[in-house]
Amino acid sequence: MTPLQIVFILVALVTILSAIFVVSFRNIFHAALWLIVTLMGVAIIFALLEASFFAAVQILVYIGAIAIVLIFAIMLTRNIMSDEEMQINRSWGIVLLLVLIFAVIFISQISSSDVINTILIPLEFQGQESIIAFGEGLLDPAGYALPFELASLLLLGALVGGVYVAMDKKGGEKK
Amino acid sequence: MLNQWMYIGIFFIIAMFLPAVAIFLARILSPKKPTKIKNSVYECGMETYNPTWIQFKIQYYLYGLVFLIFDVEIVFLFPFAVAYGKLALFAVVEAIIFILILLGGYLYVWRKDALTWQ
Amino acid sequence: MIPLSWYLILAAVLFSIGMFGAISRKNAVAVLISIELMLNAVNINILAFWHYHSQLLGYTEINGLVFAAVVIIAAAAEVAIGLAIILAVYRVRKTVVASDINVLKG
Amino acid sequence: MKILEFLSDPIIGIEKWIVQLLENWGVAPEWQTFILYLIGAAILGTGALLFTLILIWAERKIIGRLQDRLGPNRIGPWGIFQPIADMLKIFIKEHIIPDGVDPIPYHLAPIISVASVLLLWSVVPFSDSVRGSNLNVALLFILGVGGLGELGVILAGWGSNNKFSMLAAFRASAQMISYEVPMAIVLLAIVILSGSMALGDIVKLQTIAYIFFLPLGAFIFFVASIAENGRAPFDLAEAESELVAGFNVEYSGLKFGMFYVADFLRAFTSAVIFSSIFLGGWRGPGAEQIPILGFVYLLIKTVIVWFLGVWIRGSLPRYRVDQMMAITWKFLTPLALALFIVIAFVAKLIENTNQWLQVLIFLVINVALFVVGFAIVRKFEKEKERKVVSTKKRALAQPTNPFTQSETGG
Repeated sequence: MTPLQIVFILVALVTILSAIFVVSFRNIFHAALWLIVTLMGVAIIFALLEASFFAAVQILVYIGAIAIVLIFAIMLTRNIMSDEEMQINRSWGIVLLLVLIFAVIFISQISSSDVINTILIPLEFQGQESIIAFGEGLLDPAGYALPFELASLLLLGALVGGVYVAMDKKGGEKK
Repeated sequence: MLNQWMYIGIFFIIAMFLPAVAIFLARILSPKKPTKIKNSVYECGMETYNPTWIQFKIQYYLYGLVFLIFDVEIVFLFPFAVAYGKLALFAVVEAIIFILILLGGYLYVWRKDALTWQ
Repeated sequence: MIPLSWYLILAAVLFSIGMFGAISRKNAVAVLISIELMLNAVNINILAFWHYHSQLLGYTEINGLVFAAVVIIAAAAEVAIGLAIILAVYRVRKTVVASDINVLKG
Repeated sequence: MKILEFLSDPIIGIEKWIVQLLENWGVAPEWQTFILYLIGAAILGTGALLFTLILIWAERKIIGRLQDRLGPNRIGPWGIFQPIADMLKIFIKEHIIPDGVDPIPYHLAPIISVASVLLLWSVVPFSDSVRGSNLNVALLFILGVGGLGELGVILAGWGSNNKFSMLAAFRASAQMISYEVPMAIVLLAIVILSGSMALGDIVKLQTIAYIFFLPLGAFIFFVASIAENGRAPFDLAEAESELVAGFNVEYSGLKFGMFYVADFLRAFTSAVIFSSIFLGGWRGPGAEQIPILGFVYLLIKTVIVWFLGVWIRGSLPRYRVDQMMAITWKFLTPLALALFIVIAFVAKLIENTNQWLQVLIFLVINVALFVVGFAIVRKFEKEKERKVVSTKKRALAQPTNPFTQSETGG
């Protein structure tokens, strides 16, 4: 066990535990808070994978934006579902069983393969090297320029659609 | 790179640890004499009614939404900006188109008055 | 130092937890949160394989990075639209329970 | 000679001495770095927290002078021991925990608030050789840590079981997220100039400080950072007349003290970051040969920027909430976007020209954009005024009865 492995196991345990809290807590606000812990754990995993850019993006976009927007939405739809009420469907037992089977298949398949047991060694990339490569690939007309522009269209759709759907219509009851 | 992140990690733990220790010490040192009035919620000097966790207006969500979209957009322009020195003019134009597409959405949101605090 | 399979197992577990939440939670916002968990698990997988490939090739492999970026963009768009729909439904029907939203049912 | 060498760069000297010591004890190289980082982080964190005491004193004194008061003047010469007395008082004050708080968010909020500020210090370069971490995505990290600050505010508001703090927390977080957008766009323009997101590289590359390239960007960044810190004239979240005292009403004792510390330290920290990004951080004559000078330059630049912030805080009246939102969404963000687009386009065209010519062109662009932006805003404001005046029905102040209204947030 190297120190790095111990760090990984600790982070993974925290991530999984908080993910379990996320899906099992009655109070939806607390579930959102545990989601933030999970996202933080995933950010550390990204840092361990040396995807620095995505570790920072995880903190910036997921924790700084998505989680905050989720909390806003939770505040806007509160006190309709009281916390005492059952938070999960009646058939949750079957779902749990199915998911467990799914997970067992996944994990047994993963651990049986040889390729996948490669040890990941630290990459030798220094400084901005990998981000520059990423940026070049993203804007290269022969590479990913089209998906990049399409992503912008997707965001445009999300912006316009989200605002259109969420806004109070004129003449509607003003809350 | 891992070293840099290790420093950040250590710093994060210390940054959480220092205020926690200070508060813990203060808890030990400070007197504890709670009374019912003292512990009541500070609202207008009256008993509050209805639960605190009420709904808020939709405006907050609209700001959050616009912020979220812009944030994601800007974040993926950062690799472009870093690689700027190695890109051709054509790639720069592409990035500008990327922004201009979103600017259309921004104008729409502006016209709909979603950005005005009501 | 860490085997590739550890990352994949973590991603699989996270994905399963997220799937459980997405199928079984009643609250529509909670369903969205669970979907976020699943997307995160996907991203762990993508970036783990990105690291593996870059390690084999010796230079930065960009396909993995672009895929991860697309996942994050999709997640942001999904949250924005999903929450807007939930809020709009809530305004009309006063409910966020996913199974009660059945106006479109034939 | 040895003494001089040590004095010119004391921190590296101490570091070498510790490494020597650890080597003699037979510690493995990885653990040496770990211990060094631990010591460095602990000293920097504690130092920053203790430094806040001086900041609080200085700020109170300056604000006092600006408002024609004396400021603290009782304890010690010029009242310099006032913050220490305050600290002792706040340390032994009772922690009142109101009924019905949500315990985990309530107790976590002050800690997260302080941590979100302290974390920023981990990427600041103090001199050519001394810096925390030359993280290659430092700018994104700075923005992301700002998000943690929002989280602290929301946790405090939610946890306190108080409608006013909840309201204030949501206002504050809406304000913070809104002002993050122009800030991020300006940083994007900076990255175009520097070609690197690491703060260490950005400082090192500034043979000409970036404020000369992007004065408009610096202006936007400065305004946005004041607003993000929630200081006057953008201190809506603490508007006493509307929201009692902001999201931290229910906090007392050192828990309140932590919010206070975070507030004062955040102002100084954003001044440090501003001077690193725009004013060239530790750069100055002779700073590369004698690293200790770098600290001095950084400190001088930071204090100037910080003083500007305090000055603004002491002299400007507070904005209304709708004005504040309009400033960021209808003025700063479009302006920053226009700036970025023009810079991205022009910088490619004049890539190979002389640096001074570049500075000149950029300056002209900035000034032109600023003038055009202001002219457009002025025009719209006038039109709006004309509309208000021309309608026969004047807008009257009509106080509605608060008791008949249903409880909806403001």
